[in-house]
Amino acid sequence: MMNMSATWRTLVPVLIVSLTSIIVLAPFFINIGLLNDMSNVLSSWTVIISAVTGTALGLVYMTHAIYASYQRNKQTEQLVMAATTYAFIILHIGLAITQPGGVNSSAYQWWYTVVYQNVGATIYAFMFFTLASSAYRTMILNSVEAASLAAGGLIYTLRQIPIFQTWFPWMVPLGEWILLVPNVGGSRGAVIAAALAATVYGVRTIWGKEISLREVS
Amino acid sequence: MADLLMGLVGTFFIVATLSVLWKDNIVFRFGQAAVMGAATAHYMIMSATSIQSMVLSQMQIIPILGLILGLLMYTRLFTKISWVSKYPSSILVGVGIGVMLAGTIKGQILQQVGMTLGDIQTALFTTGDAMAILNSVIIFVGVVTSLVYFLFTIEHKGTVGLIAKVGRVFLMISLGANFSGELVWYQTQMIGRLMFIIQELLVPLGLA
Amino acid sequence: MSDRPAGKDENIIVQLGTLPPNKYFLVHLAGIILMFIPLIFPMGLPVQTSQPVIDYVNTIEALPEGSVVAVSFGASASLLDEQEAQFLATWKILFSNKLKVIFYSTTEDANIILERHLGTKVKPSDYGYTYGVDYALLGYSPLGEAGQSAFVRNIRSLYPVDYYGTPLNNIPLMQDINDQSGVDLIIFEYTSCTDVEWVIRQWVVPFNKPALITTLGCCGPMAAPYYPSQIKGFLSGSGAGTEIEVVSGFPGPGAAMSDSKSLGILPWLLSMVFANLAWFLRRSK
Amino acid sequence: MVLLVIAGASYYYFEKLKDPSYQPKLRDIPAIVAIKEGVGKSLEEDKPVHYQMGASGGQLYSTLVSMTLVALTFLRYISRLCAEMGARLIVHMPYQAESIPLIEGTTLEGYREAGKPEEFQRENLRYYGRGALTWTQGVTASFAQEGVGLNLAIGIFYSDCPISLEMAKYMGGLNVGGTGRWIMVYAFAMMCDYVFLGEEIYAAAAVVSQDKMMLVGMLIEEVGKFFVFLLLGLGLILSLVGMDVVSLLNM
Repeated sequence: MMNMSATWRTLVPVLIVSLTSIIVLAPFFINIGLLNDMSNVLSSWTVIISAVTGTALGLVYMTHAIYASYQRNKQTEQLVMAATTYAFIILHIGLAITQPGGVNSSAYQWWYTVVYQNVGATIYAFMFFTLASSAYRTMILNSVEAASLAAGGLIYTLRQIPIFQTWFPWMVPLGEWILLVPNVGGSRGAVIAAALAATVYGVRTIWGKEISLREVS
Repeated sequence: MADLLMGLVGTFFIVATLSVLWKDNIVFRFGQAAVMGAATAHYMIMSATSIQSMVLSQMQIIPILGLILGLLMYTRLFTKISWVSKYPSSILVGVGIGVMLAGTIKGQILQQVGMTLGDIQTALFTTGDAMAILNSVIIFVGVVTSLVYFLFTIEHKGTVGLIAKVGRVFLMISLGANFSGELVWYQTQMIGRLMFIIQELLVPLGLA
Repeated sequence: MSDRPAGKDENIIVQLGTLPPNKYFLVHLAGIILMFIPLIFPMGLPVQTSQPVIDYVNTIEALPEGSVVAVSFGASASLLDEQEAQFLATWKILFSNKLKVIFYSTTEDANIILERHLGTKVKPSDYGYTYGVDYALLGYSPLGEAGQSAFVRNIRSLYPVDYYGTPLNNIPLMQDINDQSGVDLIIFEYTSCTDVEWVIRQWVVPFNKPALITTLGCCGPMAAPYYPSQIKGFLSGSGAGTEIEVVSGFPGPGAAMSDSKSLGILPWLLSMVFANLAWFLRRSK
Repeated sequence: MVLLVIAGASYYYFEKLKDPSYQPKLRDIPAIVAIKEGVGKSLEEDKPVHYQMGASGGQLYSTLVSMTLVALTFLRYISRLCAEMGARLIVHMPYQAESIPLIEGTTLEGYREAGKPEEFQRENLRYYGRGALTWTQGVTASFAQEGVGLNLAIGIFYSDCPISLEMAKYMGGLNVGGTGRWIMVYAFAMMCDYVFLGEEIYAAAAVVSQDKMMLVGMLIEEVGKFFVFLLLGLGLILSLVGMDVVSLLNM
């Protein structure tokens, strides 16, 4: 009984991974109709599975965290914040269900633009400041590495800023050179190395020897 | 009126988000709570729409099997049967590995090598000018030295250490270029938000 | 090194070069103010154009009238500011060169943006275009790279119907187009930098299809290695957005940003100078 | 061809592994030691350890799946370490809900390895809804309200990561991290106290897993790298004599 359950718990999932990946990989090398179809079915399942989990699983974990945080720290503020979150969930879902056109209705789009899209854009704007302050800390010419980082960073920044293109026209070809020559050299090496690592991961997983998945209980 | 409301609410969220740059405060926390709700809801709606269009509207056997596999994911929440969730997860990972292997080797290894050599060839036989040849050689050196930096079985000492150091310089220049690409992009986003405030709030109020 | 905050006895340059985070906030504030001013009072500084952008425009303009262009649209709503100028100008060039365009989306947001912008900012009808005959919207596919792979091999397996639910066989434009062979150029628009490999792996490598890409500024370095051999031209970031407006002669939202960018970066640059000076001053002591 | 070389090398090393005395060795990676230091620091300051695999780090069926697996290996390591040393671990989960079961399973597995499965609490797995925007805000808020001792960030990172890294720094945390997406490595290089540059995360994952199979994986990869050197060298010679190497490689 014990052995049986161990088989179902550990061996079968490993087999599923190997089999699925071979089915998906095969059509890239040989052209067999059945394999192509199976590969398409598997691809469509991935989308359905992620959609099914997306409908509620995240909400469960979020609720857990919110509830536990309130239990630890019973303040009105915590309660207000939790209520805000759920109010916005209900508002959006409510609009999507009740308004004609669902997510394409003007009411939903209004909220989508003003909250989701707007804050999303602001988050990226925020990053300007985090990058600026981290560069202020690290782009100090105190070593060869930091100097090359600063050189790559500052020259290409200046190349992109219109006023410097006018003031220092040579900055444009220099910036392009940084981008197209040393940058390409370095990033190609890094890309090849990472691709090799990824390939090894893939081969090992198909082989059924990947440990990061196997013992997950 | 509706326009002005959009400007007001929108500006509020912009300020709330950026205010954490100053320090953690209640306006930021309120904004965060609201956005978390909005984003979760949006994801749920989008997922439900996909299920509707891919499964429920057709009611064919294969999509329904997918739906069942998806529901198996929820067994994770129950300790006794949580292992069942490994089945659908395994399918996802398997598809990922297959797709990855198919693309990675050719596109990211062989072609990158090919392009590096191709640059030299073009420079030597087609373009023929000294600058192009020099550039292609620099790229070649960059690729080789940065790959040496990523060798893990050889300690970085002596000649290997020196080569790895050169590789690191190439890597750092590349990182710097990536940094500045992003910096200027984010600045554009900031300008975009300022334009939003001007167009949606200040213009309706007659201030700009 | 410069992490260490300045002592009271150190000079003003060291003080300015080692501001703690809570004071560095003032540099950010100065940046915001300087970005704001030119948006209200534009200065009209000149713009230089670069080769990838010129090649991008030339590739489209070299196509004979009536050629079919597939636009894989992957814009993201939160990143519109970076991309809007690029794709609006691209559409204007496509439409004014009388090319047939097939739009399909790779992100959820993209469909909404596509429909909104085609309805308001660049109207195909202004160029004498008719839906179904001169252009078509196929909708969103969540499959990512697998979706591109399906598109090049069999469009109908991915999109049996278009965005509005009309079967593809009933759309005049799509009658003879069933896979990549019916497409003369692919314009690939994306926001996640490594996605450049999608178009390389699915369109360029197997079919040697001419490809153009438009992406974010940060993705430029990742796309550069493929230019000019595999990608004929590329636009990266709003800077390229401003440039394409200049090259093509269609004005748009890119120009307004250019001045604001120039001024807004100055406080940061100045602070970088001080940070380095402070380091050298301390070391020389 | 590359696949064949790698598969061949895999076979060779997998056979070699059957000899129990065989011990593969890699060069030192300083950032690994820093993880332990960071957990110690968190304990001293009585602040939680944060683990993040990226706002979009739960990709299971994309080409980046290998990085998700690396992130899971680290998650297991850090949860074992935290359980052993008694630190509180907060995991900021990516928005891909389909990865949640694997993440919870892996975390629990780490606690089990330390012999303390009862200390695992589901509330410490945080979920923030779709998209990078709410994730970064959620992580920032968590840093601000609960404090940061160690912030370990390994996985698939997109343009959103500078905020979570810089904010951890801002709140006094120790940043250790890395990603395989080269385009974002700059943020880690600039903002982390200890960084895994690009592919180093794969090597580091092999080291922290303390599993011979993983270490051997790195050796296999080294064979791959020498093969690439060989290709580059041979290709250079052949291209100098005018052969069309590019289309040869594209075959």
